[in-house]
Parts: sequence; C-alpha cells; structure tokens
Amino acid sequence: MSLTVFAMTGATLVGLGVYGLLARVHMLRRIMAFNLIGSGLFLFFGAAGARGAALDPIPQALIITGIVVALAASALAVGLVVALARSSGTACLPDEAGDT
Amino acid sequence: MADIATYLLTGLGLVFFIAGTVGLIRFPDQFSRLHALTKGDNLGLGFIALGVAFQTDTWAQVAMLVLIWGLALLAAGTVAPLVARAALTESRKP
Amino acid sequence: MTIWLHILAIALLASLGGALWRVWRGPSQADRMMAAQLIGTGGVAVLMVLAALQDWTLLAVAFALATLAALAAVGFVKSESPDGAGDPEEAPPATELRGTVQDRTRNG
Amino acid sequence: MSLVLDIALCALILGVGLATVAGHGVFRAVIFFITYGLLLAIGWARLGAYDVALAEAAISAGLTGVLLLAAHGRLRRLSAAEEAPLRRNLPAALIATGVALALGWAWFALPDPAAPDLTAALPQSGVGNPVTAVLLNFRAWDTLLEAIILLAALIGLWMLARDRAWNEPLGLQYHARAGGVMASFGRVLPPIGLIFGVYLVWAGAETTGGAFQGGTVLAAVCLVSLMAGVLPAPRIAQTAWRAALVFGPGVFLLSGVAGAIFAQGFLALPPALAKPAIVTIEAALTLSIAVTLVLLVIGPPDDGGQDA
Repeated sequence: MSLTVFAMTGATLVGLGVYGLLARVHMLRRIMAFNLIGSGLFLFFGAAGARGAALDPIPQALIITGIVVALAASALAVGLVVALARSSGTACLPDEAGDT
Repeated sequence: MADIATYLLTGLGLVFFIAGTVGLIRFPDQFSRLHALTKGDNLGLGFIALGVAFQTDTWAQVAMLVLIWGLALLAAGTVAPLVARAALTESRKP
Repeated sequence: MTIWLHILAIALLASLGGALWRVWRGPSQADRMMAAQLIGTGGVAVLMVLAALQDWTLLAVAFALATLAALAAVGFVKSESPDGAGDPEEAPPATELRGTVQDRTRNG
Repeated sequence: MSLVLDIALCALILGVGLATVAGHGVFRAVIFFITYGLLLAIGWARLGAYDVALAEAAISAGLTGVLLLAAHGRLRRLSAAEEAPLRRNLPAALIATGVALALGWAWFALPDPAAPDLTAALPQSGVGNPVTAVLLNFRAWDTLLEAIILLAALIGLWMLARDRAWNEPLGLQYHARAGGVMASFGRVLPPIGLIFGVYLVWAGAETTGGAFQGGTVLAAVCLVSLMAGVLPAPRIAQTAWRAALVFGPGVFLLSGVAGAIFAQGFLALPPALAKPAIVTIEAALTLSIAVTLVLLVIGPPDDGGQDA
C-alpha cells in the first residue's frame, strides 16, 4: 500500500514536471521542471523495485547513477542558460520571450 | 526505563521544534524569525538525538548521534550570522 | 515505542509543513533561505527518528545531511553579495542598525 | 500508522513539487527545489533504499542548491532573473495529466516482480553491499560509461568559455573576510567531510555508502573551501586537476582491459581478486567523481562577461 502511495506520488511529480517544462518560460524553471520529471520517474522505479520479497539492488544502483547524471546535465544546462542570458540579456527562448 | 526517557526527551524536542516553527510563522520581522528558528530547532534536535540515543544498540551509534548534533550546531552557527548580514545589506539597499 | 516514533515523525513533518509556508510567503529572500535551513534541520531530526524505527544505517544519511546543511545557505550569501563571490562580513560594519533594519518586501 | 507517515511525507513532497512549478518568482522556486531534494531523501529512506537516500541527500543538500543559487545570482546581475507570471496553458495541462495518468495506470499493470536472485551471486562479487556489487561488478559497464558521461558534460560546459578566457581561473573568484565566520567554516568543515567521504567509500563495500556518495560529500566540502576562499580557484591548464579528472575512468578502464586479458572478459573480476579490485577502482573513481562534480558546479572559466 505504501509503495502505491510512493508510485502515485512519482507519477504526479512527472505530470507536474511536464507541465512546468511546457508552460514555464524561464529556463532555470525548466531545468527544475526537468529534474522533477527525472526524480518522479526515479521514485516510480524505486517503488517498483521494492515490491519483491527483498529490495532489488539493480534499480537502486541505476537510480544512483541517474541522480548523479541528472546533476551533471543540470550543471551543463545552467551553464548554457547563463551563456544565453549573457549574449541576449534574457533567460527565456527568443520566440517565447516575445509573447510573455 | 530507557523507553520513558525516550518518550520524555523526544517529546520535549518536538515541543522545541514546534516552538521554532511557530516563531518562524508568527514573529513580525526577519531577524526575530532567524533567532527563533536557529535556537529552537537546534535545541529540539539535541533533545531528539538524546531521546533516540536511549534506543541505540551500540555506543558507536550514540557517538554518531552526538556528532550529528554537533555538525548541525556548527552549520546553524555559521548560517545564522551570514544570512542575517546578507539580510541586513538586502534591507539597506535603496 | 514504534507507535510513538511514528507519531513523532509525523509531527516533525507537520512542523516542516509550517516552515514550507514561510518559504512560500517570504517576504524577503533571507526568510525563504532560513526556512529552508529549518527544513534541513528538521530533516535530520526525521532521519534520526527513522533510524530508530527502521535501520541504524540511516544515521549515515542524517550525518551527510548535517554535514552539508550549511552549503545552500553559504551559496545564498555568496550569490547575494555584489560580485557574487564575496562575503557579507566584508561590508563595512553596520553602525546605525536600528534605523535601517526594516522588513522590506522583496520577491525574487 | 506507517501508512499515515508515508502519506504525510508524500503530501509534503507533492506540495513542494507543486510550489516549485506554480509559485511566482524564480528564487522561490529555487528554494522550494532545495527542500524538495531533502524531502525526497527522506522518501528514499522510507522506501528502504538507503544508498539512494544517501546519494540524494548529499547531492541535493550539497550541490544542487549551490548550483541553482549561484545561477540565480548570476542571472539577477544580468537582470534576467525576472519572469512573467504563469498563465493557464490548457494543452500543457492536458499533456501533463495524460502522462501522469498513463504512469499511474502502468503501476497497476506492472507484472509481478521476479524475485532477484542476487543472493546466490553476491558472495562471488567480493563485497557485501548488493548495490555496490551491482555498480562495480555485475553492471560495471554502466558505471564506467557514467564516469565518462560526467567528463563529457564537463567538457561541454567548458566549451561555453570564450577563447581568451580559457586560461582564466574556473568560475567566480571567491573571497571572504580573513578570520570571519565564513573563512573559519571553510577551514573547519572540510576535514570532517574528508573523513566522512573516505569512510563512506570504505564502508560502501559492506554497508550503506559507495563511490558516488563519498565523491559527492568530498565535492561538497571542496566547494566549501573554494567558496570560503581557502582553496584558490582551479584552472583548466593545471595538470593536477586534469589528472584527477581522468584518474578514475583510467583505472577503471585499465582494470577492464586486465579482466579481458587475464579473466573471463572486459570488466570481469575474478572472485579471488574482486574485493581489492573493487576497493581500488572505487577509490580512484571517488577522486574523479568529486573533482568532476566540483568543476561542474563552479562552471566554465569566467572573464567577467563584459561583452554582453
């Protein structure tokens, strides 16, 4: 039962992240929304790996590598956003900055 | 006996935690709020660590709890003056 | 004892919920940062209780959280300084504290 | 009772996630995202995934917060931290709801779990922690490639530097008042974190811990001493930093090649040598992960960005 609660939380977090990624214009928020999607999927995956009699270590190992890779990707994305803001003065994409 | 100590000490810790949160919500300006939560919470954490220590199996776990509390104090003691000064410069900006 | 530890953990989480309200409300950036700091301390407390409830290896997680509790706030005061790399202590000492301290609303 | 605890925790996690997406103001979202990581670490602890909880706690408390707050500060100085208020976006809401519902349905449609049969293989792996066994032995490929992905991300980040900035120190030039609170903190915390990080790597063979968790803790305390101005900012040209970056993947690759020559195949570890091999690879990998994460968080070489 608890596992279902965690899995549903994970699914909802993915939904929230997708919404943030699509509806939010500021790129820093999109990075955070993308991380919400990732961690929601991790939570879902982790809950699925905990259903057996013993805790399955393979999802855990994959999630640990996933968390570290997500951080690396976020750092690269943050670098890109700062570079964008430096060259264009805004942290939003050109076609969307206009209609906000 | 150990259980009674745990009940009392963790209960006391919880009271301090809730007091810290109430202070964070109710106090009128940011410097009083800073002071409420830094003091209330770290005292609360200390009592909870002490209460949990009565349930441990080995002395190494007790040492770990003490270390964790010490580290939390170090963090709070560093953060509170720094954030207070940052808030001061922020509020002095025109 | 198990039931009490559960109640304790739930009550601590509820108190974290109160701190989250302050993160939402602000009004100053320092308020939000300090409320996040409280959530870090509360998280350490919850992990201690869970360690007693589930497995003592969770103390390692609480230790990691306590060691790194100050990092976000240090990063915050760094990014608040004029060049993003300074230290509020480098500013000239505040002589006329009383007159200037105000709880000014600032959303960032 | 434990169900109530889980529901309370999940409610907090969801509330924080919602506030991150829906609240106005980038700074508010950043702070919510920091607390989100903390709550998620508690969630992993509840799920019994202690290694994941440790990794999540170290990364979200130590690195994500510093990264995002520094980014927000830079954007604010470039006056790019403001944002338009959230407008209702019906198509996005429909897509998001659809994705969430599909995932929720997938949970109930999942096949029954096959019992993991690692218990038979675990004594062969050389370590007692099944997660470490998976990371460094059974699925060593994943871990090797991940270490290389981290390097690739770092090189990608450095690509953003301008040519004339290439020899500049990386990131911002941190300074602090000598003898002040921050400078003292930058001297007190790193030794503690160093011991703890090394302990995590050593203990990771048998209990909670491992190269990623230890490396993250080391990276975080290294970041503290950088921010406190105790450690001078590194430069790309410095051989020691470059060597530290490739040391871990290098040792890992060498052991993989040795496995191909002397054992059953690439990255295969003979059971008799598995434990010393894993501990050696983990130690080397920890150093490289720590240095890579530090350099990723502080960012590319910075010439001040005058020509905006």
